[in-house]
Amino acid sequence: MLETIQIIIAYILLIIGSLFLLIGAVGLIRMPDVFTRMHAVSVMESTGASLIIIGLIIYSGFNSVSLKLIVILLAVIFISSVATHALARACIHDGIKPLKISRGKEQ
Amino acid sequence: MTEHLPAIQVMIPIVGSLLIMLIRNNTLNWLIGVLSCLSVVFCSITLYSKVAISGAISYAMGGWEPPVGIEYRIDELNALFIVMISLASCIIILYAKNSLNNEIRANKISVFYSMYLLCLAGLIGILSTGDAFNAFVFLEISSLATYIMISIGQDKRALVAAYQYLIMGTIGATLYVIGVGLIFVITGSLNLVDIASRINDIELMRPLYASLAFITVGIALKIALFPLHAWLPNAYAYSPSVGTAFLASTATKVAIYLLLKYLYLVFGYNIIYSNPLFMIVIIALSLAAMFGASIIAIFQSNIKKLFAYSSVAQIGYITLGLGIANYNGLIGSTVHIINHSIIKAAIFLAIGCVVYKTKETSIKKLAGLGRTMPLIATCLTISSISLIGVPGTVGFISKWYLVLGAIEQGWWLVVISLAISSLLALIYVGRVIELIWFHEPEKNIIVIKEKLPKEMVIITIILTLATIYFGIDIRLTADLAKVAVENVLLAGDIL
Amino acid sequence: MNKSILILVQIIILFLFWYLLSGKNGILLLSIGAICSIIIVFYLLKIRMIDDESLPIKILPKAIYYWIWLYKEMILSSIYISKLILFPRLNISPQYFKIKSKQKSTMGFNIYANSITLTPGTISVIINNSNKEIDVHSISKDTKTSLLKSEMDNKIKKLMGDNDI
Amino acid sequence: MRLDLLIRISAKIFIPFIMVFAFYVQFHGDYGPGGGFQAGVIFAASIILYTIIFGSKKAQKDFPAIVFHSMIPIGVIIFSGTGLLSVFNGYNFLDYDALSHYPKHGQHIGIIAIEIGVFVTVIGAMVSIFYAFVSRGSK
Amino acid sequence: MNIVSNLISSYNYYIIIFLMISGLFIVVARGNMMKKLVGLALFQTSVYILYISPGKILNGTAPILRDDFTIYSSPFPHVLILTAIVVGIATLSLGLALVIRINEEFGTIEEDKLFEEEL
Amino acid sequence: MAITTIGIIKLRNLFSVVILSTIYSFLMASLLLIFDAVDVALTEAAVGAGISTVLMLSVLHYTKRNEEKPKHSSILAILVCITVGGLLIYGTYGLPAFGAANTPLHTHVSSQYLLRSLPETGVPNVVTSVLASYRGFDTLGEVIVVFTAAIGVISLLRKDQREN
Amino acid sequence: MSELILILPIILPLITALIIKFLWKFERIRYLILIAGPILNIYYISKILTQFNAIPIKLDLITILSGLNISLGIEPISMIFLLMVNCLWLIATIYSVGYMLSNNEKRLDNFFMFFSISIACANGAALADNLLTLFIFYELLTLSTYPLVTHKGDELSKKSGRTYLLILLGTSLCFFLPAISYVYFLSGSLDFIENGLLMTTMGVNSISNLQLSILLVLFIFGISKAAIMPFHSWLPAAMVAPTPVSALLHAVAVVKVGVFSIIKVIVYTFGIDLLFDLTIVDLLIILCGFTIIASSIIAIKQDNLKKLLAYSTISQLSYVIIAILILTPSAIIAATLHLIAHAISKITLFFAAGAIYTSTGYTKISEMDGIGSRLKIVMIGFSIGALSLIGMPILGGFISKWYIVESALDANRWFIILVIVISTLLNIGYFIPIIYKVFFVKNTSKKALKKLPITINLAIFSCCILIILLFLFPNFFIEVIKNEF
Amino acid sequence: MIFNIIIFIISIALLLSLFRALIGPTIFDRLLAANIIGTTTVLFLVIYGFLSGRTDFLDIAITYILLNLIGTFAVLKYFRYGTLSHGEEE
Ligand code: NA
Ligand code: NA
Repeated sequence: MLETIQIIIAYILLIIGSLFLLIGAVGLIRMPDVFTRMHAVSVMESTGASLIIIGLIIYSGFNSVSLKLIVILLAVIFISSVATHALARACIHDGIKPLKISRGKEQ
Repeated sequence: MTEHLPAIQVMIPIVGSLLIMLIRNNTLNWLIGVLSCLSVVFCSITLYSKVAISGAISYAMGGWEPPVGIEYRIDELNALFIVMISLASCIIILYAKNSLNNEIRANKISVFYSMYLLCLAGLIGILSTGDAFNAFVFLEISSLATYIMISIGQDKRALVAAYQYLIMGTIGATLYVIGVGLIFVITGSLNLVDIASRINDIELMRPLYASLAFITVGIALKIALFPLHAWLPNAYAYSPSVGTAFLASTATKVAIYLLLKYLYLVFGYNIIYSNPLFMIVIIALSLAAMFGASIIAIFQSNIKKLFAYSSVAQIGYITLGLGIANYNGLIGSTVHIINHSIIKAAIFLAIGCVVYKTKETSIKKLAGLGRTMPLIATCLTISSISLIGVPGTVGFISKWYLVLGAIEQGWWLVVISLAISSLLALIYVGRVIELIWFHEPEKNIIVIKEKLPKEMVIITIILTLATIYFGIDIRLTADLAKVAVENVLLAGDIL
Repeated sequence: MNKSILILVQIIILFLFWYLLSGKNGILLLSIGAICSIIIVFYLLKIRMIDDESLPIKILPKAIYYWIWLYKEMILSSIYISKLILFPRLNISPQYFKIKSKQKSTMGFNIYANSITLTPGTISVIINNSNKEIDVHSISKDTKTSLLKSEMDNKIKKLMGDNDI
Repeated sequence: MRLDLLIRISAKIFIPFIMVFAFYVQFHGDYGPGGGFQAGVIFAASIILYTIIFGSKKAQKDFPAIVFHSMIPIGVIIFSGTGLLSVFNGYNFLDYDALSHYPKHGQHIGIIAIEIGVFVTVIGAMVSIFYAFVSRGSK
Repeated sequence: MNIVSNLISSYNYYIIIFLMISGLFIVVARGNMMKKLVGLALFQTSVYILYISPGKILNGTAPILRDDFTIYSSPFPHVLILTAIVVGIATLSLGLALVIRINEEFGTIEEDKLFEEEL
Repeated sequence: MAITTIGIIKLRNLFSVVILSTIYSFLMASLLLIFDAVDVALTEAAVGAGISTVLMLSVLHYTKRNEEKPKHSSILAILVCITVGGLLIYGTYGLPAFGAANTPLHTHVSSQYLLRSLPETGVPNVVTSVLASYRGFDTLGEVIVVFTAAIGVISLLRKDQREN
Repeated sequence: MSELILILPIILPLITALIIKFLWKFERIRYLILIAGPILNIYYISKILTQFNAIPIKLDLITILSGLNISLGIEPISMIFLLMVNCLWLIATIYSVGYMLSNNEKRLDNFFMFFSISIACANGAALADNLLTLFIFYELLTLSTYPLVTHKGDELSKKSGRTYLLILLGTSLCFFLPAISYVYFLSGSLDFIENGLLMTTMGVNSISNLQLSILLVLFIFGISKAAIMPFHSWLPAAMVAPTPVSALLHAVAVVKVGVFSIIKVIVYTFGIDLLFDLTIVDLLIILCGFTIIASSIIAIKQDNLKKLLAYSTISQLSYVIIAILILTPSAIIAATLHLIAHAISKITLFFAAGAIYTSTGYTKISEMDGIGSRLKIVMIGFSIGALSLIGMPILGGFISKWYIVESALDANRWFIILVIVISTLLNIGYFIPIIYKVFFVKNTSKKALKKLPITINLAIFSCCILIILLFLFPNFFIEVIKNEF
Repeated sequence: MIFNIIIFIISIALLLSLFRALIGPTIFDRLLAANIIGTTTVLFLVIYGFLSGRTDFLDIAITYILLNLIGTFAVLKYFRYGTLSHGEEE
């Protein structure tokens, strides 16, 4: 019973995660400039990837496999944050201006 | 211990090069190099005598029987070539010490010796291995070592030459790997003997032909067969003289052996002849090499480049013998491999002596050499003349067999082409000789006042004498080649 | 913290890592693992790679709590961004602005900056440690306002406590 | 410009683990993917990471280049020494059966020995190459 | 019919061939030495598939023996390609080192320029 | 992968090329994994995506980042490629179908390795046993190649000779 | 021991060469050596002649492959050839000492060294007992005469030297060597055998006419020292050399080795009977006839005396070949005789031309009006040589021409007779005007003449004697050769 | 089954990212794409390991992610200083 629940949760997380991944990828294509694309990638890496890996951890239970997965998870999150930040800064340094889209009343 | 010689003779130079990298004294390193080469010579001669008595030797690396393990297989043919290249390397490294001190920076000399030995190890590996992929690995060892040897050259263009060679060589090696891959897929084996035994049962001829083509083209890049020769002239021109002599007398020869082995021992007569186009292409390319490269050689202004193009042309002779593919043709090829390596070693070492004194490779610097350095000039003249194939020199012996082979096939066009290309050789050699003997020396031709080191002169003379001696006494060249061709290449076929 | 304990902990952690990776109980492999861990730790010690920074054990329990909170935030903003992406008309209004952090410690400030980046919808672009300012790029007004509420800033302040690294 | 604290800390955290991971790959090549070469590359990667983060001067002080230079031939010596040992024991070159009374055991020892040889050479080579590349142009 | 099925059944080869040709194209057609090396690496890498893909057995698994599997893909090509990869990176690093030196000595790594000036 | 390849051909910015080649390596590694070549995938990733990227980046530091348009026409290249490609298609046409088990590749030497690895060497990873033992000599060669290349790179880039 | 004597004619000139090179600084002995060398050589050759008269002897020096060896042997034709070459060497040496000194030529040591080496090569070719040996000495002759051709060292001589080498080596590599290989391929041997190698080993039936024709053509064109058109242009080019060189080498040694080689090949490699019915022989005869007439016509147009002599040589060489191609024993004898007659006559002519140049500096015929009165011995010698070539009775040239005509008549070769008649007329056409000019046209210039050294006059005089002796005692040669057939 | 679906979805995501890598337009877009492709590949590997029942593959995935990490650092460093060898003290 417990196992079934474990597996079901895992599956749900996997599905959600992969959907996030997909959505992020769509965003990567749709977004107009490099900064906004970074946000989309953020969805993919931070959320999509981590959900998938967490799902797998739950799926496999606690053993050497899940340890390896945790290592991967930490690395993914770490890379996501460091890389995005560094990239953003590099863009600014390189003189790429963030796109400004004003919508309606705000501006 | 003697049963382990196939492995040991590869390992000696490797261990030598390791020692060289650990020790930082140039003279000591030279000594290590000499000792390694000498011991390889000793091993290879022992091995040859063993093979000559008892026939081919198979050595299982790691004790795993072929085709599961890697087999080292020594027969009369490759044993002969191993003796040849080990002797060549031994002689050249004896010469190397002062020449290198003069030509390259002191801190690169150790590296050069190390690469020299590694290249030798690679070449011996290619010669002795009975495994298609192992041959690739050793091909790469020797190639990488070669690239580095070239890049050590003092001229900055050496770098570009090394780069070009690296690109071409790697493409060649990769094409070779593709070819091996195709046979591997259809036979499931990499052992050459095993492949040869399984190849006749194969119904899929297309992969076989494609593999033949890839292997041939891949190796052709390495041997600088005519349209694929672009890397060779620069590589020869800008590497240190010792390196040039070594490359010219060994590296391409080994690659040709590999081709020979594939054509006759792996694919076999039946397969290469079931596709006449293949042989036609080989012969056409050989002829193109003989003419094209010779004509280009005529217009060179750098003496090393001139003889480099001559090498390309001479390689044409060797592959022509493969194309002629009868008894005499094959002997011609085999002997020319040996003879040409003697000739080119002599020539490039003589040029090394010239470079030692003049620091230049421009052909103009040769003017009046007959008066300023008469001994070296004589050596250069004699060894160049043997390139033409004048009787009494080694060059004649090989051409003789090639002509006989071509006549036997009834290919008169080939016979005439052989003759005409000798004529072209005459022209470029004549140009050099005329400059050496019949021109006034340029002023300040000699840059370095000190005398040529004795051993450089002596070795050059010895090699020059060898070009004559082996042109007359062929017991150690053509007769052995004959035995090898009879026992190895044509063993299964009607002579 | 006591240096020898630190070393010991580090060795044990590495060995545990080895053991979990390996999943094998052979004496040979375990001893190799132990030896490797010891050698690595001592060498790194020699080159001053092992210190408090390399093993922030102190803030670990609080950090886990913070992480769970952050993760929740991440998922929520992911859903928000997903909506943005999937909406036929790209309803984005990118913003680029400065934000002042209340962090005192460098560590806390860095964690803050990274948390901003990790949360979809906002990226910390330029970090200025001296006056604790961050240039942030956000994808829309909403993410900007939620960031300006500085809920995250406070949490991190709580996490770091009095530590001032 | 000072390095980001976060990056420095993360390097300090990651590098030991990468090294252990390299050894893990090295010694579990029998059971899973990996072996001397891969382990060597990963180990070298950890040092490369160190160089990238702390700069080549500090890296070459902490992990001296000469060590890696000498590792290159030493690895080859280990490998070929193993092979020659077999020859001295009267077996074929690289026949590990020579290394123990039980062939299987001998094979085990032999494989470990040569994998170590590969490992050492690869670390030496990769790090040396990297050092050579990055320190060339620091004008 | 036979032709079609043959063509389809060896689709893996066509992928390889495409990649290989692209790599080769870069090496031959491009004049930038760095890019040539990248192309060379590409060319070599695609050869790996030529070896590995025929070693795959459908429903087989990686050749790391375990009791719960019976069909393993062939380990033989893997070994060869491991060696080939190592050789490839060795060549690449040497090539890159040469590129650095050439750039230092000539100030360019464009072959066209080099030939114009020097060779 | 094809996409990346085309990108590499087209792009003139060398930095982008390096990035694309990294991506290519990753993809290649995944493909290798699908073909059950775990060791190879690991190595290709480590080498292609790791070491070579880093090396190329360090080279880019020295050189110009943009490639110039080649002056010579690429007709020769196209010819070469057509020839090689044609030959390959010719050669691979009719090879055993993908995934087939009864080909010589599987039935001949390879099956021996799978059968003998455990009893003879006790190593379950057949790739390792073949690499280190059955074809150990190849591996020795490979190590020597690495040795050679490393020595070469060091000697090429060694600094002291620039000071002269 | 007794066979080893065969090697002496080759070794002695080489030794002479070496001694000359290394002892040149001792002025007293150098001329002694120069003269001693040829004399010693002639002595040994006559010893060989008497000792082994008509008994075939053979000396194997080196064996390269089975049937491919370097060996020496002697038979009547080569005997005669040997004798002739060495006698002329002596005379030419005497002449050239005087010539070179009075023209202030430089690097005399090199000159005489290569001179002697070329004689060694010519002797080697004469003694060659198989095709390979012949070929080797043939090539060495080319190489060793190259420094002589370019002796002056200016651009023109270098250019001519290139032409010289290119044509001689080129044809021999392209045609001669393949032909040799083909012979080896057919018969497994290269030896010169009485009645012909191919005739003996293959017989008439087992070798096709086509094969024979190809071989014959390859040989005739390959041995381009015989200067049959179209491979003749090296000979005029080589006339840039000092006159003694032209005399000895291009009138005697080089071209004669060429013709001699053709005789050897046709007699001892083919066997004259083997070639009898071939159409190609007729074609070659036509070619030779063309060469004879064409070069004579060119000769008439020449104003440069040496060039004229060169074209005359070309025409005379084809006489010999055309005689060989009649393919009867008597024709061979005729050919040999003509070979000798031409050699002696031509050397006289060259000596005279050289003497004129030494004394007056003239090279052009148009300048030579009336010099006959001032250079009596020289111009009489010239006239004797010229008349001998035209075929005047009481001179050597008459005998050989007579024999050729006789053999042609026997073989019903009317074409040959026609050619000979026409060419004799042409010979008259280019020689008689010169003789007329030098003796009967009044000289206008008052240019002072240089006194000729005695050696020059001596050499010319002895040549004239030889020409007359040849007319008087042709049987000496004829008998020797006849034993062979 | 579920793993198959996920593999499929990941592949699509991978493809889309590849497309971005190809069209750029700036270097940074490509870098971004490269980064996400690395991560996605790792996910792909992990899932594929579960799919084929060989969790050995996780080692590979770890290697990938480590290399991705190093690559990221390298690029970062490269962008900041134009070289990989820059040190703190400089
Ligand atoms: Na974010
Ligand atoms: Na392994």
